[in-house]
Amino acid sequence: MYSAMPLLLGRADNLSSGESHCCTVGDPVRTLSFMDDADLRELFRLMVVTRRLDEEAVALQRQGVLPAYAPVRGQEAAQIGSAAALDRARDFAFPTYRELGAAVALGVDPVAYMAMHLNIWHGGLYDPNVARLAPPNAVVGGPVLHAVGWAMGAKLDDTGGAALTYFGDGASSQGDVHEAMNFAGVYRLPVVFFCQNNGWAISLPTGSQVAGGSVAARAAGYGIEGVRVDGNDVTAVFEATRAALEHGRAGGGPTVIEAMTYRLGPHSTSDDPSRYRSAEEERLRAEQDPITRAMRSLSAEEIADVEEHAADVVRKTTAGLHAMQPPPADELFSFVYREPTAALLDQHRAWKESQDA
Amino acid sequence: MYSAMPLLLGRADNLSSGESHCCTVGDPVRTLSFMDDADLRELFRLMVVTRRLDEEAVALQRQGVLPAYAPVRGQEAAQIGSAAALDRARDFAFPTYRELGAAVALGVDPVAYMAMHLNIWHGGLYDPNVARLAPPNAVVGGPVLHAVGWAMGAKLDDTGGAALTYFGDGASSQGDVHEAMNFAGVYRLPVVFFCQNNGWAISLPTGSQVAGGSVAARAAGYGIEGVRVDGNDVTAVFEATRAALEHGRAGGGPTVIEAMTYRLGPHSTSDDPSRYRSAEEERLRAEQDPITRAMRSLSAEEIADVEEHAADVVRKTTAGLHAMQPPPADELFSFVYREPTAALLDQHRAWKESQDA
Amino acid sequence: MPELSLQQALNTALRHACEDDDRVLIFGEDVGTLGGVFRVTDGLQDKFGEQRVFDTPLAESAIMGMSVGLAMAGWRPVPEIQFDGFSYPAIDQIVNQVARMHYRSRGTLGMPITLRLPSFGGIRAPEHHGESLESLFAHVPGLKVVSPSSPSEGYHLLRQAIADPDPVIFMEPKSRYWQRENFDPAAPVEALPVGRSRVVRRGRHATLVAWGAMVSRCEQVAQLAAEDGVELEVLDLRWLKPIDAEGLAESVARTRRAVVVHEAPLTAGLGGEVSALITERCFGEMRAPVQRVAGFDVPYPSGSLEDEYLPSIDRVLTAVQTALEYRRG
Amino acid sequence: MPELSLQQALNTALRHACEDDDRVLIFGEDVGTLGGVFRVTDGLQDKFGEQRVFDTPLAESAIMGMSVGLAMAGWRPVPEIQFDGFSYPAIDQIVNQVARMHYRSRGTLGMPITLRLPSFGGIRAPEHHGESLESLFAHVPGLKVVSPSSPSEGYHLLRQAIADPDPVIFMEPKSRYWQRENFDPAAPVEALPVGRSRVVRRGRHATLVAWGAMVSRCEQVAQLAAEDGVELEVLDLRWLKPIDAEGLAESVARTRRAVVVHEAPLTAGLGGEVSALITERCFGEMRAPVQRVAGFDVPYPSGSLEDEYLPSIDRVLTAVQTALEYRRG
Ligand SMILES: Cc1ncc(C[n+]2csc(CCOP(=O)(O)OP(=O)(O)O)c2C)c(N)n1
Ligand SMILES: Cc1ncc(C[n+]2csc(CCOP(=O)(O)OP(=O)(O)O)c2C)c(N)n1
Ligand SMILES: [Mg+2]
Ligand SMILES: [Mg+2]
Repeated sequence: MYSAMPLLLGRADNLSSGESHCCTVGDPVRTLSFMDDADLRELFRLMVVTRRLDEEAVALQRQGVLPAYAPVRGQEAAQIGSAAALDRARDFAFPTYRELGAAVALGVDPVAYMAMHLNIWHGGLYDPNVARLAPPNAVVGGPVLHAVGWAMGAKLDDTGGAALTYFGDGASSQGDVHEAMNFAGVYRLPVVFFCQNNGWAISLPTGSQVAGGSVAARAAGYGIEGVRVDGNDVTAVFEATRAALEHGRAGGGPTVIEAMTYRLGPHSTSDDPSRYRSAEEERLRAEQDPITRAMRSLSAEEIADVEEHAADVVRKTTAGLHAMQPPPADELFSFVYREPTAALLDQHRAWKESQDA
Repeated sequence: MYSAMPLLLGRADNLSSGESHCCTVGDPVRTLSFMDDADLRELFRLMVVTRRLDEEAVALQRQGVLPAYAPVRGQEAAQIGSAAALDRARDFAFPTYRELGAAVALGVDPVAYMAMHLNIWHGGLYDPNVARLAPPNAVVGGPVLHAVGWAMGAKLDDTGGAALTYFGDGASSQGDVHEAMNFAGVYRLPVVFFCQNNGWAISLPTGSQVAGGSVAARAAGYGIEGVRVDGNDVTAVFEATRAALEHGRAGGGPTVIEAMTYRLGPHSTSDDPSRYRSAEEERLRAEQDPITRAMRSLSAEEIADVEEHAADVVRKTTAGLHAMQPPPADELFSFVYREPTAALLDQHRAWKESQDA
Repeated sequence: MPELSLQQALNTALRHACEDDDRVLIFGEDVGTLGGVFRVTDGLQDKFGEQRVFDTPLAESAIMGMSVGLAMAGWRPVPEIQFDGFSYPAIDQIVNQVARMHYRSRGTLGMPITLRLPSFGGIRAPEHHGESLESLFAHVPGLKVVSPSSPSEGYHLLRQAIADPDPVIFMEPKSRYWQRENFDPAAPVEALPVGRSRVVRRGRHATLVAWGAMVSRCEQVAQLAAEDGVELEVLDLRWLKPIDAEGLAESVARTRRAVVVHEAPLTAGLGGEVSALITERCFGEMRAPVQRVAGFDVPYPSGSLEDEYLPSIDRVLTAVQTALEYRRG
Repeated sequence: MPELSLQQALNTALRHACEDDDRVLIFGEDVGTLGGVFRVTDGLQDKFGEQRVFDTPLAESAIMGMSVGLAMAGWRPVPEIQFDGFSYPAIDQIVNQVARMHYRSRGTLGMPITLRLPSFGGIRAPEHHGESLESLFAHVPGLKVVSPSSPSEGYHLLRQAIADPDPVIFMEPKSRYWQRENFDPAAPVEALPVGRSRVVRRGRHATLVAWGAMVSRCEQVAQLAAEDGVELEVLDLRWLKPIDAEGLAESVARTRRAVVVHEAPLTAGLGGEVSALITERCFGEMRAPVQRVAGFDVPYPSGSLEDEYLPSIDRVLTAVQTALEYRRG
């Protein structure tokens, strides 16, 4: 487990990669070309792992271990279903700050992922190139353009790779998202614009955010595909994403997928949703909880098995987080440039002297 | 005429306003609620004035009088037709750098307008509040958001006023334009997004600019009205704009109008279109020249009359431009703040001393 | 006399501004129902209605571009951008439009816009939530920039910013939102001109120049230094544009040494400007070059490295010592 | 030896960069068929094809955001933003993404991006076409910033910028595009490290510090001063991040006086940083405070006022005189 490593020093190639620790989490989902029962159960399993990790993260925040956390509760099907459709040999995904489920599906070590919430490192500690998952991005709308550039790069290299970018209903208001859809449309790039419409952007409901009411409906204006799916139905999400990725690979250009789901928790652990939405709304939406739905199709035995596995992952993750040391203070000066500039070396030196003094 | 004024000193309220000099240009178009033959002839007249002024500006640039100029040739119907639909008692228009025709229709003194191209003042010398025309804006996409804010202000004051914002096919790619449409849609504001699709953004043809091929088609994604009109047909443009303004006033929200036209000239006087488009294309598009089209419905006598009027406006404008003095150098320090800061006064003083030394 | 936190003082200032001038509009992401992520606009929508206090969709460029249009229509916009680092998407509207429309229009279109911007670091927040943009803003002709260092300062400076006819960037030191002070916002105060600094503590051995959250840090330093018999003057710059060059010169001409402290990265930070202004005016009197203590030239780090990044009491003390011990070579 | 204009030298550098490294991509508004509004990319699309040299739709944020993704996919993007003033819409991507992705990813995602930015004023262009953004960029950790002052400098610095593994903002002084110089781009040159300044003219009475188009203005000043027996050193800073603090100190330690000249507005301009760096290092040796000659704190004006705005020979000479005549009070 990552946290067993003595120090966080050095470049990320010394650090935890999803590859080497994923076994503790549950195998990263293999690339599925169609979905059979076994696959579906694997997705359920990952969803439950995500839910339990999410609950644990909230608990750890309350205990003061994590300074803050952005719960993913309610969006597990949307994230697992979409990430599971990626071909990890050639695709790449671009998350926001709320994509624990995608990380889990891509086999990222939860400890390396959570390091971000532990205030260890903004981008987490996983290697994005191995995980095929960019570092979490806190600028709403910002990473969407990266997916477009990445897809162009993949197309120029003719790798058959496609990009999938996560964004929220709130993010759909950002100019960058429009520019991204337009660029991807003009160049017909293999990009899946995966919008998790979870009903809220902090306190603003989608109805006051998205003129016209639908992010998927924007696609037609760019001459590209747009689909809405039930974001709480992991199979539907998976199928829509798989189709969109194939469409992109085949030269059909980008697709906007709007996965209709719900943020069951607060925006973050410092948010208080009772200020802007009713308990009644929350209760009603909880009835469509994707985990409850998934559980329904599992036997008691299967559930027990899944929960046991999830509990194991949670235990290890918690232990890992407890064991994790803050980065050595010297890292303050690392990674700014490929090689530090003279000015930075000077500042580092002065800082070190003041430490020793 | 403005240029007869001794100096460009002082605040703009001392300066030329469209109001006081418009008689030399042709009356500003009165607000038309429907269009009869006389009205149509008035629009033709303004179109011809615009064309002749435009030609003169190009000539003046060649003679070295104007440092540079952005020709409007070919877009006269789109601009006159749309601006003529505005109610100058309550509406407001937001131009780019290529809206001579709109300025003419709103009765702006051409000399005050051209002062921008004469490098006198970036925003020209007309009073925007009188002209109901914001200062020309050189940031592609930038002013579109101002129209949204202005429309919200008008709505809060319940004036019945609507905003009309000009932008190009190129500008439609900017994030600001998307954000503007979304905000206007969410708040259901009386804004007309008037896109002059003139086929080109400098060297990029619309086909490589606008994914999906139509700016009007973007409207549906925001749940708002979108129409395409023949931008070379002044009546069609007028009617579409009038309808959109009324729709906005009635609380129906914004409308996107895409006026299909063509930039018959170069992007600017320093541009060389032969590098990116064929003479054949230009010749074909010249056949749809809105001025030729307008002329067809006028008698020889009417044409002679219109041309005489236009020639008169051109003569006066040219004389005005020739007579115009550069602003006093002191103006370098003016208008930065409502009242200059101490630092600015210091800099002004030091500069003056260096002048006197 | 009520005890108010900075957050409450700002909330009160907004309330009073809305009461005094019905052209004041407050808007931004989550400022309505929620009352802002820091609750600075708490209760204002209830009091003034959804027309005067409203939520916007999530787009900072639109928030500022809309402000320009509202100002053109005669309103007095007080937009909020939720966090410092998210003003970057709005920089074009701020620099090319907000700051220039008055100039471009030769004074015919006023831009009385106050952008409220929770700023600076110190609260162990996620990426982009701890930035200091003052040197960017201070460089832009047409903008004014101010940052309060205490609840009473917050109240009065925000009222002054909103009343000002020009665009003001109001940088709220978020790590000080919960700092408390006894003062009566209703009590009349002498109106200071825009751009005036404030001597927070008198001293004679060196001047510490700071703004925002670093003011109280400098006060701590002065306290400690006093125990060693070193009397430090603490100058709260307050206005970062226009900068009070006279106030700086007056202080340093007396103390003959200066240390400027800020959170932003050193290079091209406002400390360079302050250093140059002081040196230009006091070169003859100065006993040591102006010392700068600033954030390092690195991205604002994650929480676990934050204390190392921010100017610490030790680093400021070291700089003071360097200034005091300086001997011309 | 061929005579090349700056514009031709840059064009040649791009051509050679594309030839030497097939991961180099060139894109931006009108850079393809048209060859750029300044013809800096002229002929490159014909030579390298539409995959390597291509036009983008009109959106600067997208141009930079796309660059980030291309770099993540292993390409070496060389985007152009058409004019200085239109980089504001891309500032968020530049500051929050381009400059930080390497840091955020702990060095796993390199960002070898060179943004070519026609910069500065002096050509009587429309609004937003004469801006100097160096102090904004130089403040951002993770960016490097450079501006050439001559055709040969342009060639070599652009090659160096493109070869650099980090993001570089390459500010082309557009008023110098047509300046010519005899030099052979193919001739091997000693590779200088990033951040090294260049003494353009030796002198002993004061150092003029400049970059971009102001370098030749300072050379003119030095020429004139020489006629009066005043020997001015002219230092071309070249790299505006990282800044050559050693080079500055070495020069001013000899001349004991310095004048820094730039086009950007004075307040919070890079002149403050240069002034502070020099003063911190040379206080003891200096005979006068560093003088700053800069644009005024006003928006870049329309053409008819441009000559008054830009640092003139007279204004620089006056500052030199002030420095020479300075007596400690
Ligand atoms: C550019 C930007 N503006 C503001 C914020 C502050 N902020 C963080 S999350 C959020 C709401 C995002 O809503 P949405 O896109 O729907 O995603 P969700 O939180 O629902 O997953 C806001 C306003 C930000 N991170 N980035
Ligand atoms: C934000 C911004 N980027 C780039 C430019 C440079 N530029 C000026 S006009 C233009 C093309 C605009 O095309 P379009 O919107 O179609 O308007 P048109 O020129 O055809 O009227 C460009 C790229 C600019 N003015 N503003
Ligand atoms: Mg959401
Ligand atoms: Mg066009």
